[in-house]
Amino acid sequence: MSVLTLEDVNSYYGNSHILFDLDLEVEQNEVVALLGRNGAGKTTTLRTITGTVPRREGRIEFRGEDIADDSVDKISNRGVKLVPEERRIFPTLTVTENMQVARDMSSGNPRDIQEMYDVFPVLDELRENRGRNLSGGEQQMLSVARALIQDPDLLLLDEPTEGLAPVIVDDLYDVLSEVVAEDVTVVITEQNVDFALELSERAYIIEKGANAWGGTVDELNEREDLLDEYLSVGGAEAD
Amino acid sequence: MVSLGLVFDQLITGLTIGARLFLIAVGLSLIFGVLDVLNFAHGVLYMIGAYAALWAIGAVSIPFIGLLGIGFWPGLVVAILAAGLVGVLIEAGFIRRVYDREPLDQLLLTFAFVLMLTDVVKTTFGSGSNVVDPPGLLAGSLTLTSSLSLPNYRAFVILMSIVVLAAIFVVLQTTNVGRLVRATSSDRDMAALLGVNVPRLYTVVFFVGAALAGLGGALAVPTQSITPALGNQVIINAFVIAVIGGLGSFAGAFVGAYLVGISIAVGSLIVAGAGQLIPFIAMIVVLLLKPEGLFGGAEA
Amino acid sequence: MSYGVRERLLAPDNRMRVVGVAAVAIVLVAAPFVLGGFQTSLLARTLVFALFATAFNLLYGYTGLLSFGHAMFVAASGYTVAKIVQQVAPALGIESIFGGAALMVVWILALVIGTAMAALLAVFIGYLSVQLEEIYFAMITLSFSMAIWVIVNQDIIGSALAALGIGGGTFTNGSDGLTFRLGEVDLFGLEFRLVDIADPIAFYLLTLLVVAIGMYALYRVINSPFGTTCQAIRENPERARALGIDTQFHSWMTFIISGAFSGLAGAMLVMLKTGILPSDAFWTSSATPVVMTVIGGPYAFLGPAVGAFTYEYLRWIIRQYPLLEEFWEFSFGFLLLIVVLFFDNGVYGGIQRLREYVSDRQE
Amino acid sequence: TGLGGGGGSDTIKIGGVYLLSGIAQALGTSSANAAEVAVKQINENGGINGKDIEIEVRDHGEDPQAQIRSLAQEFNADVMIGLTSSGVTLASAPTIESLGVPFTLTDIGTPYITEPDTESYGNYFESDSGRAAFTPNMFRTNSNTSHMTYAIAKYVADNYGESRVANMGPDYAYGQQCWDYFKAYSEGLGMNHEYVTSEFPSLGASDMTPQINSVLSADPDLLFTSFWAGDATTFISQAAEQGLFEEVDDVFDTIGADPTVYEALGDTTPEGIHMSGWYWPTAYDNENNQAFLDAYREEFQDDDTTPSIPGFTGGSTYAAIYMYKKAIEAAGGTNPEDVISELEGITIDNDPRGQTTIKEDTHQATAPCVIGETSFDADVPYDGAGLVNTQTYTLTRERSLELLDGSGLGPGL
Amino acid sequence: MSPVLETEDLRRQFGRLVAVDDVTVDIHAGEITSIIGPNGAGKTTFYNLLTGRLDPTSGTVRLRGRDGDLIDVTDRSANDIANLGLSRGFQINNLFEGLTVLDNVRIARITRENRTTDITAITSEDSELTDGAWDVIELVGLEDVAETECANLSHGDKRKVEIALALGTDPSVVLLDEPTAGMNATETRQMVQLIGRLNDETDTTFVVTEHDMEVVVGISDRILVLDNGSLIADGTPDEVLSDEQVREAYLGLEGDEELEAGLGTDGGDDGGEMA
Ligand SMILES: Nc1ncnc2c1ncn2[C@@H]1O[C@H](COP(=O)(O)OP(=O)(O)OP(=O)(O)O)[C@@H](O)[C@H]1O
Ligand SMILES: Nc1ncnc2c1ncn2[C@@H]1O[C@H](COP(=O)(O)OP(=O)(O)OP(=O)(O)O)[C@@H](O)[C@H]1O
Ligand SMILES: CC(C)C[C@H](N)C(=O)O
Ligand SMILES: [Mg+2]
Ligand SMILES: [Mg+2]
Repeated sequence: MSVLTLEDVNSYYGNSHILFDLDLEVEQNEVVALLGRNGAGKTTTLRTITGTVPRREGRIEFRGEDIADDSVDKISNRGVKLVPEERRIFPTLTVTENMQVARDMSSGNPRDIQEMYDVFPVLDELRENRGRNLSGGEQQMLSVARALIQDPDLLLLDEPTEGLAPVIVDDLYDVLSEVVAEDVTVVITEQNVDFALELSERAYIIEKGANAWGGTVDELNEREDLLDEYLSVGGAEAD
Repeated sequence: MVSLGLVFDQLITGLTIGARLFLIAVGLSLIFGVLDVLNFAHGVLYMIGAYAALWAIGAVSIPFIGLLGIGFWPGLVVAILAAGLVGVLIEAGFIRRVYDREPLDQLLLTFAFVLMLTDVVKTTFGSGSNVVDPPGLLAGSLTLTSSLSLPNYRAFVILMSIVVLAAIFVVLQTTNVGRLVRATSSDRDMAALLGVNVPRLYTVVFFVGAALAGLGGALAVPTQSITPALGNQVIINAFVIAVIGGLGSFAGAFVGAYLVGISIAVGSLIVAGAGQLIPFIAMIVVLLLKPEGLFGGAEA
Repeated sequence: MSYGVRERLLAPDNRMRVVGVAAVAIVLVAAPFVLGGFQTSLLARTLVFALFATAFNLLYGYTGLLSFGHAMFVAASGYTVAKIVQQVAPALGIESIFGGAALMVVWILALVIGTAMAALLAVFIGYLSVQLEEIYFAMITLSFSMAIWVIVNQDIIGSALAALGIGGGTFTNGSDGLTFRLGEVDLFGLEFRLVDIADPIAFYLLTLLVVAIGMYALYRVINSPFGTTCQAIRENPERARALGIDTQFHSWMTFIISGAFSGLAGAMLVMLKTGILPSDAFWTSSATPVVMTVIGGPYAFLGPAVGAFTYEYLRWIIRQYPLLEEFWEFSFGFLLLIVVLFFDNGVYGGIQRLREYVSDRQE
Repeated sequence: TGLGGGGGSDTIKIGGVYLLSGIAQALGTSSANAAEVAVKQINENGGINGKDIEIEVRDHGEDPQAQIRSLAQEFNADVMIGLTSSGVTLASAPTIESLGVPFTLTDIGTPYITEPDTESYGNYFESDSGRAAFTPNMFRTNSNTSHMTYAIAKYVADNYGESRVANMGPDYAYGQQCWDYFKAYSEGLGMNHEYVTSEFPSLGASDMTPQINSVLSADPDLLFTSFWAGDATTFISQAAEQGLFEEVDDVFDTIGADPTVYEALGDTTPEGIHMSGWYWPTAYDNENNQAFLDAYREEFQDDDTTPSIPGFTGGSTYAAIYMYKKAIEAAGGTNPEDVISELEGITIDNDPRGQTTIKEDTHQATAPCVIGETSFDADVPYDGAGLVNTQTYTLTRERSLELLDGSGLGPGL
Repeated sequence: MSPVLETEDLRRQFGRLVAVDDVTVDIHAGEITSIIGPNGAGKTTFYNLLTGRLDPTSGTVRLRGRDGDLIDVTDRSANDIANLGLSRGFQINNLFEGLTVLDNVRIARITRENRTTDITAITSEDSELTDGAWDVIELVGLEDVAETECANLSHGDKRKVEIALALGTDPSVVLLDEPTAGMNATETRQMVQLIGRLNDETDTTFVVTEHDMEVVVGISDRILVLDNGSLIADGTPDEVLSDEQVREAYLGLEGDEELEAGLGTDGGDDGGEMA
């Protein structure tokens, strides 16, 4: 069954038209990568799903129900949780409080805060630190932890590895793999394409706000041209 | 030549003023702390609470509706509801539409309500002064010594301010509302992403803030002369208090209110006109030395 | 393509702007000869407020500092002007030196010294105020202006001087403020009353001159690197510091400029009203430029001026209709509500969007 | 120039400016009402020189000078009445002078505005301590503060002799001048009162308890006050709550003779304190007064927003309209200079307060003021107190000069 | 090589936490130095101390100003230090969001030209400012969005503006905090090239923190490793990346496991010089 369906979706910031007739299909329990250049519209797509763009049109269905007109909190309470690009840690709340708030608002079976500390031991030492005082990577970890704690059905990850040290990236990979095994559906955008592709079964490429390609990761790995044209990976001109 | 009796009387007067001001300032501070809106109409909500109480007591009548006349105690409830509902109207009907604009836009929106509501009250109740006696239950005073006595009603008003402060702390301690509110006030959009119904939360907060002002206004009725200009007279002092105490801090509002109340009453003993000057000087000093206020930065 | 952008940036097309300014100038110069006495002085007042609001907006719209006490500069220069007219000029014997032109000399003197006093006040108060940002800045400016209001309203200076054995206990004359008369000027045969409410052409033209100079100066400041630096502070003071901008110093300078021009406007206003009252320093007076600016639109140079015009003429229209006038606060509040609710960046923003809409339609 | 008053129009236009909102709404409204009664009477009896009077009354609003200018330059008022605040009056005088329209004050206390002797008292417009602000086209029909405080000082001297006196008044020109003049007159009358304290709550204060406490603790025999309209209501009610009226022998108020205040206070006004005013309906026993009262009652008895008897400015406002009628008729038109010169020295016989004359040199009317005692027995058309045992007082410039000698205060009479 | 920036026992504590632990180091003129280390190692805090955004608990910072003198800047304000030629890009975007990209860069130019109090010119018509700003815009590749308000940019483009601001003041030393985070692979490469080129052509000294080892290895003359606030390694890329401690704590590599970036970790058993 498809968990999330976007059909002919258009999104706008004020007068600027960003997404053009975008289609997206995500099945239960799969990981889908959303790829594309800077400014292609990946973040906007995730924001469209969560209801945070100012204006969106088209059909957006979650578990068969139309959510195109739902408010942000309503969509969230359906189990759709976003780890935003800018991390959005509550600056005046402590690490623990950041997680507690998430836990308080969880609509499913929230995870234990301790569980998250086990996953990110760095945070454990910083329990009482205020969000604003965390390092960039620590904030990123907290942001992921905060979403996980809410027991999402559909987890939207916007560049979750940004700012994470290589070891932590590995840890994150493990956690996400685990989470997927537990019945969570994931949509991920990444500049770290390798990370995304390793985790995902399928991928979409977005270019200038429209679908450029869609298919399985295996297919994509065959297509040097796509990787080259839209994702600029694998190019050999690094010097 | 300042006698002990006078100092005591002024102290009681100052505490009464402080208690009234606390009830305005605490709501103002609450709304600012959560919504980041400096509610200029807060004084007007206080004034509306006062008129609602007057109406409930039967001292003024509303055209086409007439008098209510159910007495002082039910009047407190009427005042709380009246101010609270007007607050909800302002927030849910208007301010909500401009949350993502400059803070000044919200401030001016509330200023527009100052102008409009003052006029509405004026048209409804006239612009004359209204004065009533304390309720029978609290008439008279407690004699402390032969020269010192404490009017019952004033003691009651002071007590109420303490009760309200305690109630706020109990609510914050025993529920996770405080945390939610702080999270929302620091990042509204993220809170919504976590599932917080931000508009509803804001409306509730505005209701509570407004209702407290309404309660303050109703309690003021027997000790203050009520005119439609009342709102504008108290609002600046309420700002001063909220800032001195620390915007968003309830304990700060409490301490600030009593400091200002007492300085208004006692200051006039020292130098004529000083009562007016002291609060502003105090605000300047606090802002320069501790901009976040005496209790700023403290939890909720 | 990008090269085109660069070229265009370096050769801006100012023709439309020149035509616009010329048209407005012609209308403003011709206006008093067409309008009656009341309308002429209303227009003069509006021009003065346009300058006041623009000066205020240098601090608010461009630097991001909301002053809720700008009336203090009107008070500083206003009381100075009144003192000069009432006491200093006679004491200096300006009448006997300059004869018929004496009043013009007094006028210039009052304008210059009044503005200087406002600037001086801004030097002190600005230095302390710019330590703070955001709402705290608004609150400290509010406190200063209210403290000044108490001081002039209670005539604390008068009492203090009297305690030192100077004067008879009055200086600002308490709640009555200072009122003066401005009489005849004889400028080499050109005779007129400096402020003649019955026939205010002369004063109007002087006002227009002063306001035009003031507006031009502010225009230059706002569009200069100084003004761009102000915008950097508005947008992100902390990043501005990281780039090497001394934000406090810069805000302070801006505060002084804003205060000085507000003082200049205040001086003209006080002469038009032939007096100053403590209420001119009260917070409600400080709210006027704020409201005007928001009505007009803070993010355009002309926004506050548009706001001043909208404000003053709306007020005038309301006064025309007894029903509206009886409920003028309601009417005005309602209009404010509409503007804030439906016009992002005020009337100016509204006009701009309308223009965009129309040109979109034409395409 | 843009001066109004051209002979072209077929009505005589009167512009009025009073405080019609805020604490003084009731006061300004009762002045406007009295003017309306006079205008109606005159129009019913053939108008002025055969022309009807058209009157427009506006609120001070937030910019009284703009209202005055607008009435003169847009409404084209031929003559004007008005103002409810001494401060506004002094601040507006240069504007009014510049406009040139005859302007009659009906409610104003400050003696300065009718004091022409700038030599002795200093020109108000030229120094911060000046006390003479005479303005050529301004007149006054009410008896001013100088007169009023004399009456109280005299009453005190006659009935209480030397006493411990405290003062309370609104914190602005009017309150301060009342106290200054009261002290000066008392001294002139040979009274060596002990002035125990003086408190000035701000105008429109909603809580005067701190100042009332101070007064109480100074333990005065008598309390002199100068509250009016809403301030009087606030003061009386809060003073009653603090038990002030039991503690002192008597309380005086300069213009407390105000039906709207008593109406607002209902049954809480203490009996037997002394309130004065520029007019009190039952203080004059003459047919003009009766005619005025009848007309006033007829006009307003069905209006439940205002008492159907005139307030303390009723007499002076009503008289002002008749003065204009007489002056315009004598001048044969509305040319401002002519009307002004007719007004100087004019005498009217149908003033409810008795025959009055506008003094040529000061532009001040020779009208009496009144002191009475609060009582619920008074004949008033509302629930509340009124005045009984009223006495009227008159004062001449000569006597005033004698009494004020050495105080630096001018008679303004 | 002469140091352009040096610290001596630089320390910063937040309560009990020692974020920067007595770091003594000098940055050589004209080099590209990378600072790596786990999350929370103290890299950003170290930058904050160098740039005057935070006051150190103890220790000293010295900076070679534009005129060549080595100045103690420990207690100087952030703006003073910036004016001495030290500039930085932030890890978390810190832009003038409401202004266009062009205006953002112009502001950097205004401070560079010491014209913040110039009221005689008109910014938008000043060719010196516009030219200077445009050069920077071309350098980082923002021509297409030059007139877009920063608030309306995508994350990746904002990162570029962040760097444009850092470069806009013609600094002699630039501190970049994860400059390529959020950029795609091509742009990351371009950024690396740009830094290399500027370093070559203008002798600008760069200090870069990065978690992308490919980048680090690609550009660094020297690598510093921070862990728990302490400097645990300092040396050439080869030296540092073969250090056991670094491999384990930071890269999560065990034994001879190779870095995916494909760097030949040949030899280098004794690691870099230990701090
Ligand atoms: N708040 C906004 N207002 C207007 N335009 C915006 C806004 N945010 C983004 N845009 C524009 O929308 C387009 C898509 O941006 P988006 O952030 O979705 O890109 P992205 O694919 O996530 O890029 P990145 O990899 O850089 O994060 C870009 O052209 C961007 O400039
Ligand atoms: N103001 C502060 N108050 C308290 N702790 C702080 C503060 N600033 C930073 N810290 C703590 O100091 C440590 C170092 O933080 P810093 O930001 O320097 O790390 P970093 O090396 O830049 O990490 P990252 O790679 O994640 O950006 C972190 O554990 C952080 O939580
Ligand atoms: C009598 C009152 C209306 C006040 C008084 N007219 C004054 O001069 O201010
Ligand atoms: Mg993105
Ligand atoms: Mg960092």
